[in-house]
Amino acid sequence: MFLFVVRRLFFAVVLLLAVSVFTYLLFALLPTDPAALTCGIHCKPETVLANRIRLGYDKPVLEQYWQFLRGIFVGRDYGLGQTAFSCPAPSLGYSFNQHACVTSLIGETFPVTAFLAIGAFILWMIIGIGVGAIAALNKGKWQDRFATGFAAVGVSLPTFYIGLLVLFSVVIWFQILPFPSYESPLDNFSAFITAMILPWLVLAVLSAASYTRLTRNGMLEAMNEDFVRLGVAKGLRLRVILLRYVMRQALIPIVTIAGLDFAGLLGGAIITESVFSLPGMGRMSIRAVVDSDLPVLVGTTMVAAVFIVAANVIVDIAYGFLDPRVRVSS
Amino acid sequence: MTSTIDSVRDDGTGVPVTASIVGKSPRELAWNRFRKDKFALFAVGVIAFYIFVALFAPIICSALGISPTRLDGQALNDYGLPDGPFGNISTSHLLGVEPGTGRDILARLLYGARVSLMVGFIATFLTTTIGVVLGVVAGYKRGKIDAVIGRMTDLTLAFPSFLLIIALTRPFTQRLESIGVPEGNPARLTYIVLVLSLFGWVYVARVVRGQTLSLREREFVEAARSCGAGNSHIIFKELLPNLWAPVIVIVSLSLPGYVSTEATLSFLGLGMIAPAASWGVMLGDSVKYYRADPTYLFIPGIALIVLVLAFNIVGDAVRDALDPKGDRQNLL
Amino acid sequence: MKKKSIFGAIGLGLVASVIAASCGGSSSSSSSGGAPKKGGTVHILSMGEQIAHLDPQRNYTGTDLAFAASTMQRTLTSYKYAEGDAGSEVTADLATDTGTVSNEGKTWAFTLGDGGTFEDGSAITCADVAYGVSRTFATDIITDGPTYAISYLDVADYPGPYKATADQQAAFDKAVNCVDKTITFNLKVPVADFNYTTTLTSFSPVPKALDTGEKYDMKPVSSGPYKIESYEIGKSLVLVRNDKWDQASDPIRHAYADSIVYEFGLDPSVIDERMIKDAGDDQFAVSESIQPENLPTIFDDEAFKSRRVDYYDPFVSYTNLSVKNLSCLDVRKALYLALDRDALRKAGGGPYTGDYADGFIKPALALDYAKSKMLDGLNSDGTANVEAAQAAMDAAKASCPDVAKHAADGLVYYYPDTPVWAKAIAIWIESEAKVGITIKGSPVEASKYWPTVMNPDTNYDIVRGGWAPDWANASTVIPELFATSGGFNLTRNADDPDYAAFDAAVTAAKADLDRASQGKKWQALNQYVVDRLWALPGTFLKSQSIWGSKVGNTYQWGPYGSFNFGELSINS
Amino acid sequence: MTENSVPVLSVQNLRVSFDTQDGTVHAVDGVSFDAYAGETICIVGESGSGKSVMASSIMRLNNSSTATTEGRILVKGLDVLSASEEEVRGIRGSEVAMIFQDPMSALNPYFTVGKQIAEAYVVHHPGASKHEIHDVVLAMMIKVGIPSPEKRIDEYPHQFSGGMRQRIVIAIALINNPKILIADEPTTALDVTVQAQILDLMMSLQKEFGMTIILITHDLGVVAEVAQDVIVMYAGHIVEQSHVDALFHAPTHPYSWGLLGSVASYGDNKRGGLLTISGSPPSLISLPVGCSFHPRCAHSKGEGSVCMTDSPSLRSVGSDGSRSACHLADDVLVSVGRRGFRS
Repeated sequence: MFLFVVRRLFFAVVLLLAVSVFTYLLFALLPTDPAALTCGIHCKPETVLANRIRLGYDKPVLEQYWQFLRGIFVGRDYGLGQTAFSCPAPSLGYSFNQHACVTSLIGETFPVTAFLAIGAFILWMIIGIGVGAIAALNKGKWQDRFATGFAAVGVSLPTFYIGLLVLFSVVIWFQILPFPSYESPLDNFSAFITAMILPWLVLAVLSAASYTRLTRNGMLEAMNEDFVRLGVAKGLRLRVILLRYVMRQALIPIVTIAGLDFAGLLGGAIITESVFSLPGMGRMSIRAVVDSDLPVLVGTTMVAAVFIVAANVIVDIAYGFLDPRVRVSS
Repeated sequence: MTSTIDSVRDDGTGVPVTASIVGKSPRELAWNRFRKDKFALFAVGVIAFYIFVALFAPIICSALGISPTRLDGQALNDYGLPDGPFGNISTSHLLGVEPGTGRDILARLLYGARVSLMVGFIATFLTTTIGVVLGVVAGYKRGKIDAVIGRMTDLTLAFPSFLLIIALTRPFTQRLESIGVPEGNPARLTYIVLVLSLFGWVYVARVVRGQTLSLREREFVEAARSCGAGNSHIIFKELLPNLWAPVIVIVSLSLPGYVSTEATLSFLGLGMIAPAASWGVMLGDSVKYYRADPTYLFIPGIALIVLVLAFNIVGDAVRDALDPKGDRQNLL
Repeated sequence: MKKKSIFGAIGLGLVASVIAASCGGSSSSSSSGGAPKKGGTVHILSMGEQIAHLDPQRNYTGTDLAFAASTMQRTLTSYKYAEGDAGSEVTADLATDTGTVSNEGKTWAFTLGDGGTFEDGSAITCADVAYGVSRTFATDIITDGPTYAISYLDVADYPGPYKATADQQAAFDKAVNCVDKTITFNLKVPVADFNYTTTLTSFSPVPKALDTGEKYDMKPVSSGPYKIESYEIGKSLVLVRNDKWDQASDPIRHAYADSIVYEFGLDPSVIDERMIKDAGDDQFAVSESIQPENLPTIFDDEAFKSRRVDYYDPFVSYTNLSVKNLSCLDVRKALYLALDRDALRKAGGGPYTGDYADGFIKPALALDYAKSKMLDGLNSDGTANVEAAQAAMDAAKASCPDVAKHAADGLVYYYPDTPVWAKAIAIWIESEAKVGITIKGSPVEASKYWPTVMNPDTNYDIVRGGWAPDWANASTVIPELFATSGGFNLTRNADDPDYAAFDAAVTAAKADLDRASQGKKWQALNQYVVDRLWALPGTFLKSQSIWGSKVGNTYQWGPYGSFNFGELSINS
Repeated sequence: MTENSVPVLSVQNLRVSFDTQDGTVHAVDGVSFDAYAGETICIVGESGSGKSVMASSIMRLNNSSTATTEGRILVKGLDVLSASEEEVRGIRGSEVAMIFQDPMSALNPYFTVGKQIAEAYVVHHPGASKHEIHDVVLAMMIKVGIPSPEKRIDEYPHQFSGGMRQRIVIAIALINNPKILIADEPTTALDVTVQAQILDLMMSLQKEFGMTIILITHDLGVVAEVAQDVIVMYAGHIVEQSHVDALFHAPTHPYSWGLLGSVASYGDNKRGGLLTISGSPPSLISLPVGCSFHPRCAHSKGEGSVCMTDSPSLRSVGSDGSRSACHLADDVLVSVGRRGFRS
């Protein structure tokens, strides 16, 4: 088990390195010139050149990449003389659009994304698994039809459409909630909840849909298992069978996917954050796309990748705990 | 046909599946079951209808005398909003007109269906093809090839795909244009389809690989192998025919997903370029008018929901038909 | 002066106000009686993600200038804090008067008043102002700002304070000279209204010790009644009172509200809904714009009467033609005659968009405006005149077949990639197709639109334009838009046979220190451009704003076409 | 036949049908039999003959949403089919226990075997102390022949071989000392050598616990070895119920005859190969009119005969207590049965 974890971690680091190389090359080879973008509207060629040198974009791509990697561990310095500044380690670069170190920008926006992700995650697991279980237990009945329909629509409708519809209907037509306006939970907890409840719900309902499907099918499959029949034949109570036998089995694939989905969300819920004006990492990254803010793009991509890879490792290890067959044989 | 006492393995619940329907291939059986699902047949009809109207959009539009680009200022009031209730639905504009320009919504919906369905179908086709091929090869060959494909999968999954899709739209569209793809919408569409495939194949491949791993141990594959069948024979004649159930389910789920991704990209201004219509463009445009013209808000949304539901119903029905085990069981 | 963000409604009816809201219609509105009270928090709802630039030397956007100048960046002179015509008059701010001109307009001197301090309590000195001005020259870092300092000041090859050698710095110090509290600007050309130029925040003081270069944009040092408490792009900018600011030292600002919160990144529809609903904190909010689709809701309902305004802003919208590519007047005529301007106006909200423009100078510039004679056959109701356009096109086929063929093959129209423009471009394509002209739309990411089209390598045929004068003189309009030296000339008209004459006339008009005679010259030049259709006149734009029921002092500040944000007050 | 004249299990006119997309499947169609304490009844028949469904019905293990069950199943005087869920639960595992065909899938892979055996005990002994449970489980593991049970009690099912797992399943089944043990092809999935061990174990435990075993199997060798009574099922009906010796010596139904013939060791036909039953099992959705076996029956009389029109009922034939559902049972007895088979 220990060896397994070490191997897994080593592989994760290699994977992250690969991701960073790809990300860096991908953006470095784009036709957009980051120096030109910092130069404003009345841009002269000599200004572009000066900025390119100032930002380090004059160097070969590989050297830039090396500087980037180095920055993560020792920080980076920019500019000269009075306008010099530095981004301390772990530095993911400096955004010339936002005039700040990428690391601190991510530090500012990440909590919002994390709050969004955690709340939505809890809600969607409850809704997804709950509705899925109801569907499985009522297979073929109207509850099942409704749940599968809900799953179908939820999986496939664009988030922005649902988000705006929910926003308009809840806030404008039915006036149940005020317009969401993000507040830090530390400053104003009730405002925080009021602002987050809609994005949580939207994200939860959309993501819950696939969990409904997974839970339903997983449970139906589990109910077919001989060991469940044996459980019944033992005289176990329905609740016990559902929890220890059926759910236990159905939850394993759900845990895997939930881990990855949650990690994906931590990388920024781009559309949800945009629709609900949440100042999170997703919205920052889309702003970076609009502004061609490459350092922020590379930074958020890397952070998102770290979450995904980490989630993979955690899921793999969790798998060992959830399924003894994996644990012992590895 | 003769039958010894244990010619068909009892499936444990005692519902004698094979006993009841004799002498038909699994495919026929599935089709028979599918045919009985009225709901699914209706959904197939809906999909066929969508494809039909998308294919014949120009003919339908000219028959109805409408156009997706023609401006109709007469249908708008002074402020550019539809000059009549319900988005100015009238005999000349059956679903009303677009605010701001007076373009016919029905015509735009029909032409939009072409774009949306095309993106959906092509992306699904590509992801499925790539995913199935790589998944089967990985699962069947195992060893080094499996490892390489597995690492590719890990790497692909490690990227925040949606962010990259957005971030790379403009630069890659330019790249495509510079290598000869016609400018504008053809290049955008090509990019969308390619990039969706680039990130989408992984999910298909993983499912297919898993299925292949278990199939390759099954008797009929071993039988084929022991008869000296080559790899390509086994993959194409033995494995693939047995993989289409899970693949169809994936297709039925992913196709509407791609349609909705196109919509999201259009909403972000990365989809179709004006004056072309797509459902995404319409959805993105219509949400602004929830107050001024709610009819417009619902039309493209309903069109999309109906399509999505139809695909899901068909997908579920196909799975049920191919996998009768769904019927047996269960105690709880 | 540029328009705010080009994200939203670009050109089709957006922000800003008038130099003189003379042409009626809209009775704007200061607050509901009584002197404004102190206290409270004003909210500004914005669809932008940030203030384009808060660095005073980089700020060049109407709304942002009004915001920064009225809250944090004191300038040597300022526009009066008043609505209507009075708002366009210049008055003293940091200086004790509106400046002393000598040397036939080439030397301007200002004396700083007493008691002005930065937010750290240090006194504002002449050197701080000179340092601030010098930053404009560091164009690699200080981007996007107005460059009047560079074009007016009598100093050559000065690279800005960060890179200047001692000699270069000495040369600058000669051009901008400090003696005790008096700052003297030595100009290389006579500028009769330089004291209007100094209303720009690029003439604001910056304390050298606190200059962070690149990063100054995020936290400029305040010299006004407010200072930054927090600023997060995409989230909010919170201003609180600057307790070092002394009311007595400031002749114009009142600073009623205790704090001002700029909320960024809101969906435009959501802003409109919040303003319409007017609940909670939104009663203390203002919004700079209203989406066209919501205008009827707000303006047809008398309930909004006391908290809305529909006014002429300082902006003119127009369409630049690449005269280089379309070197044939007949084709340009055909383009203009075939264009369904009525449809475009409707797409922007109909009457709320504004009036059909007869040139590039708005009537509010009373000295410089005269009604132009428009093209024969141009329908005054804005609809297309397809026959006349076809005739022009036929003429073009004979007179300049190459250009006519180019037009038929496809004219590349660079437009900002926004939903509103997607509809506008569809209208262009449809209308021009009727006379056989093909329009090929090329969407450009909104935020990169201007840098893209300003790039000489971008080969466009048509690009949009929108402009407001930097001060009440068409010298900030005609030369800027149509002279090759202008900062916003997108017409590529240098090779036009009539350009040389135009350029000479512009030089003459600029040098004319008799304001009335100068005005006549601008009128003639405006007509000159209209006759040659280097650009197609569009709309004398109107803007609409709405504010919460408890916000006072909501007048529209003429020169910037926006609220005077620093003066907004809360009535409870 | 037994010392106790009250049956521990009485199945009376049991009918089970399933609704499927293709129609209603009549899996069990009017089955009645009694089982007495300590006896072993084997149920044989082709796949789909309804034997497993019938066995499941005894513990009400059929899908409640698609299955329709009629008739009565009396266990200790309680009608399982009409009892409340709670009453049935009280019987499951304590009065009636079940062993499934595939030990590989019958155990919950997520819990240790010890826990799974204990679970079966605890549910019917709610007050048991941890210590007591541990002892009982350990004792049971020893009884079913698990080597070094102290160690293996904390292991997971996948760490056991197939035979060992089936021993665990048996341990689970017997931990509450049930009166009836239903074993649904308990050895089919096992290696031949292991099969014998498991059967021996079951038989020796039967002696120890004195329970009734209902053994579903298709292995007539097993039947010959362990059964007292044999029930032959075909298409949801009991076509023959006989004492084991009677069946092997004198099957009273043509189908039983065919069954015996299709087993190699009993095959004695002239070609030296397997005797087979021609044709395939009928559709349980639409059974042939008359005797359901008639399309495959060599003795069936032609068109218009009783075989084609009337469904035969189970009746006593011969003198050795055999019951048969063949119109021609007496003829068969004479013309076929007596002729062919010796064990």
